[in-house]
Amino acid sequence: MSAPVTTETTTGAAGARIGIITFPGTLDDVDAQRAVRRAGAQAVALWHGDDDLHGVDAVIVPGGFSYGDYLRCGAIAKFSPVMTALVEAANRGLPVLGVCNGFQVLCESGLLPGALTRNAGLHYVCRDQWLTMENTTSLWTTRYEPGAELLIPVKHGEGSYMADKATLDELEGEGRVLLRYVEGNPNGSARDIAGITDARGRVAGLMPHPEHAIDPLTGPTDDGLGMFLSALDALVAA
Amino acid sequence: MSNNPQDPQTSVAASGSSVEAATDGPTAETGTELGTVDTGGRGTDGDGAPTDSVEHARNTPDTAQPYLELGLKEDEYARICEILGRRPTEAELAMYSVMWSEHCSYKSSKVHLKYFGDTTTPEMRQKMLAGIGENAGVVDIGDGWAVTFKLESHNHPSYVEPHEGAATGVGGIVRDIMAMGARPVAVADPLRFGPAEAPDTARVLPGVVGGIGGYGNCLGLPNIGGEVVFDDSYASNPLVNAMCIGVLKSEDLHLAHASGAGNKLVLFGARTGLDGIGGVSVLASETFEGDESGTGRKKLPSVQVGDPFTEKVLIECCLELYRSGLVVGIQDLGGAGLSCATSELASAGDGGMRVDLDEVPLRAQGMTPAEILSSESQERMCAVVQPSDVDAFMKVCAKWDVTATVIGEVTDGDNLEVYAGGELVVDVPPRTVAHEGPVYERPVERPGEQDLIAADNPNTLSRPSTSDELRATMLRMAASPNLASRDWVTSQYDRYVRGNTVLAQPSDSGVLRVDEDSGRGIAVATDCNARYTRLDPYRGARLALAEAYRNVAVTGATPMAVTNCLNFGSPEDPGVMWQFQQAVRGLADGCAELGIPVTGGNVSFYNQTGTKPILPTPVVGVLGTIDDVTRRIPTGIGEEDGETLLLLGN
Amino acid sequence: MARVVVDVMPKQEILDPQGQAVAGALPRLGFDGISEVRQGKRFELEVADSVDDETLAKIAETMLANPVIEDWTVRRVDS
Amino acid sequence: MARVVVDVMPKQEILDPQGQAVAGALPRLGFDGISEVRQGKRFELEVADSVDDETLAKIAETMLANPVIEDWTVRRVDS
Ligand SMILES: Nc1ncnc2c1ncn2[C@@H]1O[C@H](COP(=O)(O)OP(=O)(O)O)[C@@H](O)[C@H]1O
Repeated sequence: MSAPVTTETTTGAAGARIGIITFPGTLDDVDAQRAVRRAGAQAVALWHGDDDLHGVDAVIVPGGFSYGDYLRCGAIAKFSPVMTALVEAANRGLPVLGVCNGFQVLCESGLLPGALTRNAGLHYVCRDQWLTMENTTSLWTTRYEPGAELLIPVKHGEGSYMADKATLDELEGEGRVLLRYVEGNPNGSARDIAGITDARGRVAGLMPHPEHAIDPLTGPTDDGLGMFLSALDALVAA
Repeated sequence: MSNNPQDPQTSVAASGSSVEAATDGPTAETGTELGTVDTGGRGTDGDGAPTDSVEHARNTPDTAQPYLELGLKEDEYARICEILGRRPTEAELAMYSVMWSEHCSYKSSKVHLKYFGDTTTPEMRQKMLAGIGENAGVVDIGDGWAVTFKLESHNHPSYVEPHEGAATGVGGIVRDIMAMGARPVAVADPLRFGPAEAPDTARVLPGVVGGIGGYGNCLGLPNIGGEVVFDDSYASNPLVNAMCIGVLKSEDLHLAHASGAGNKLVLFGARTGLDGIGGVSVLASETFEGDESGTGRKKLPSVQVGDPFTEKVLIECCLELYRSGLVVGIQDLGGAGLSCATSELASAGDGGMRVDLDEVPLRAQGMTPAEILSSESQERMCAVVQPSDVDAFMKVCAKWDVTATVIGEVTDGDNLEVYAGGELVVDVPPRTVAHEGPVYERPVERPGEQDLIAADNPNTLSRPSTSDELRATMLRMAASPNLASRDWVTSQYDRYVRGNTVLAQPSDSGVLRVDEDSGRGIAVATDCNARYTRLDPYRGARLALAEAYRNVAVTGATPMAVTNCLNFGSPEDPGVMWQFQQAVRGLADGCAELGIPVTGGNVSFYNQTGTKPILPTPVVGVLGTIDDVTRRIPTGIGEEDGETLLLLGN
Repeated sequence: MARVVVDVMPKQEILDPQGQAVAGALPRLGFDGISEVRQGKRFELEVADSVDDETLAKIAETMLANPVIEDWTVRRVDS
Repeated sequence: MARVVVDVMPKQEILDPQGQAVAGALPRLGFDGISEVRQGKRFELEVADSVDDETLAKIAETMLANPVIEDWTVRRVDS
């Protein structure tokens, strides 16, 4: 069962340059780069010590354990030079996608509200997870049908999304919940939230890993490819 | 100061006293007082106690040494004195005692393991780039790619402290693979525990699984296979075996050696602390008997704590060093720490080596030379670097925030010389430490009870015959922990990271893509049925091989090489030695029949509780290659209507 | 040199699955009478005398704790 | 009802990667003068008055701390 998403590559995407940040301890940067190339764009490696973004058109903050994540996921990464540059650029409208540890980093740095806390089951969970697509207007999700069901891996120990009630209500009210867990919430997230976006729909954070679902050979599906294609559509149109 | 308006701690903070002062409210009880453990040892008391230098050893031939406490036998100690022509110094004694331990020297197994070499034909060797004796075996898989893989045990540490024991087990095997010049690409973990319902299993199993997951996940290595087996015999002796697989371009193979006088020895990675010093702490406390500064040391737990983040950074740092051609030789620091790394590097080279312990970055104060040499602090590597490359080497380490220090150099002498505080504390022929340890021909005797065991066979044992009996058997099997879903374990492991995992659980073997362009890949499986091996160790080992071989074959891959982890009881028990000998023969003969070589492995003895050994457990790992991973065959039937089911074999 | 202790606890209204797991396990192990458990973190810092309270508060607030979900307390203790 | 605090810290001689990570990051963030950081756990328990000190010590030793690698302290505090 594959999601209703077109996987045709974006025409004219080849010129698009998407930056992928590597912190010490980042793991899924190679996967994110592969996904970007698969979607037809150019992947540009960004190092945590860089203090500029090398003119990229969008940035992915990938998964992993930045600086070991011993203190709190994303807590140390938010202070790196590249993040200072990223926060500035995101505030000016640069598209940003944070996946897993990247989502945690975006919350820690204040680009997205809330926090990701220890899984309710107290264990790291790696599994293929069903999700529903709640918002198809954000820059990262236009390729999907509203309500589409996706099967994408989750793998994390601290993915339980938490925010105070006012923030959660605001997210819901403004349609900023991107994805929700269905058929079982793997981590105890408030309101089954698996991903959110900022008010402009340009900065997105998710716990599931779309970059691990770009090819049924190495992932459960190719349901994740649409996120990268959606962003390219927007970049090419701009 | 606080951000909490209700600040529940103000009452405590107001008293302003520390926890250890224990004055803020009645203290119930303290485990060990926080922050007051004495890490200082002899170096810090400044009483000028003489370093046990080579010269001092020469002048004090009659000084009694605690060699028995360090696990050396009378005759082994005598041999050390004979090699050196004097009594060993404290530091030398520490080195010999760890390096001549069963774990490092293979003293009981060597004579049997030789059989693997004897039975490996030149034909079987064709694809083998490195074999037994190297850190890990390496095979050529075609298109210029090579794969290195190895199994290692971390059984005893994982019983003492399951989480850290298992974690550092993964860390150790990963460094073995790195030392071959390869990028580690996957791990697998064959595990054995006591009965699933035993209270102690509830302590050990989650700790082990959490440790393997915590470390492997943080390194970004997909976990692509393993086993979980429960049996009474593992009740106080779980088996935690870990496999790592690495990939490299065949021309990048790095073998551990230290050639070229003048080349520098660089220690890099974590600082050296008092971790895992274990038996060697008797040296400090012996000498300082009655001296209160010595007492802190005795209580040291020989536990190592893993730091996967440091190891992840170390991996990336090593790979960049290899790519930049800055490494002449490299060795990981595992069991026996610097003792092992320096003596092995030096004996594999063409000269001697000089090391200055004062240069070693330490984490604890006042460590003695013996302690520095024996420390098993994790996440460290030792490289041999040309003097002209040292600056470039340091630059790469700085980029990755990895501490790196030149601690010595290759000399044109013969000996390994170690200095501390300006004095020569070790002066030994390195081969006598690393390779010329004692070799035992332990007594081997088939236990009489094997006949009793063999008397029970399918013809004499009752089998279910009525439908009720069959039903009962079926239900018993369905309820058996040994046949239950492994999902609780495998869902704690990242199997997706790096994006090359083609098959992992619940498949019969893990399959990884190695080359994205050509689709070339590899498959690995580990197996062992220890109950079969108990019944007949020769056949049991062959069966373990056959099972792993089949598991690789059914994914569409062609099996090509074998590694193993031979877990047995005490080698001093002739019955256990017989099991061991039989298992080695069975595995070697099986490999010869199938035409694939054993490229490496590991022996773990003394797996027993009291005098009761574990079931003999020769875990076998098989590696295969597959030309095109898109043609892999997943496990499972019933995807489509009308599929035909065939039974092959008889 | 001073020793500084920073305590970081989950905010009262935030779910604390670790504390709950401990609280749930205690009666099973025969320990009764513990009605609530919360689990947080404790940091011990060795701090030069030149580091003032304001800096310590900043370290706690921006790094050691995430004020969205955690409360923190800083205390200097004698060492 | 009493409030009890149990502090659990890594033993001094045991590697503390968590504390090290924090200590390593501080200078990069412009915070100098912190020479050592150790990270442990803090538990806050609500305890019935019937629970005695011995029981609390047992809880700390068997459940809250791992005595192989951690030291612990129990304190009753006023609430
Ligand atoms: N400790 C483990 N780590 C990783 N994978 C495991 C572990 N134990 C079992 N597995 C995987 O789970 C699946 C089922 O295991 P098992 O029930 O032992 O299968 P089989 O009996 O077919 O060998 C296999 O893919 C195996 O590799």
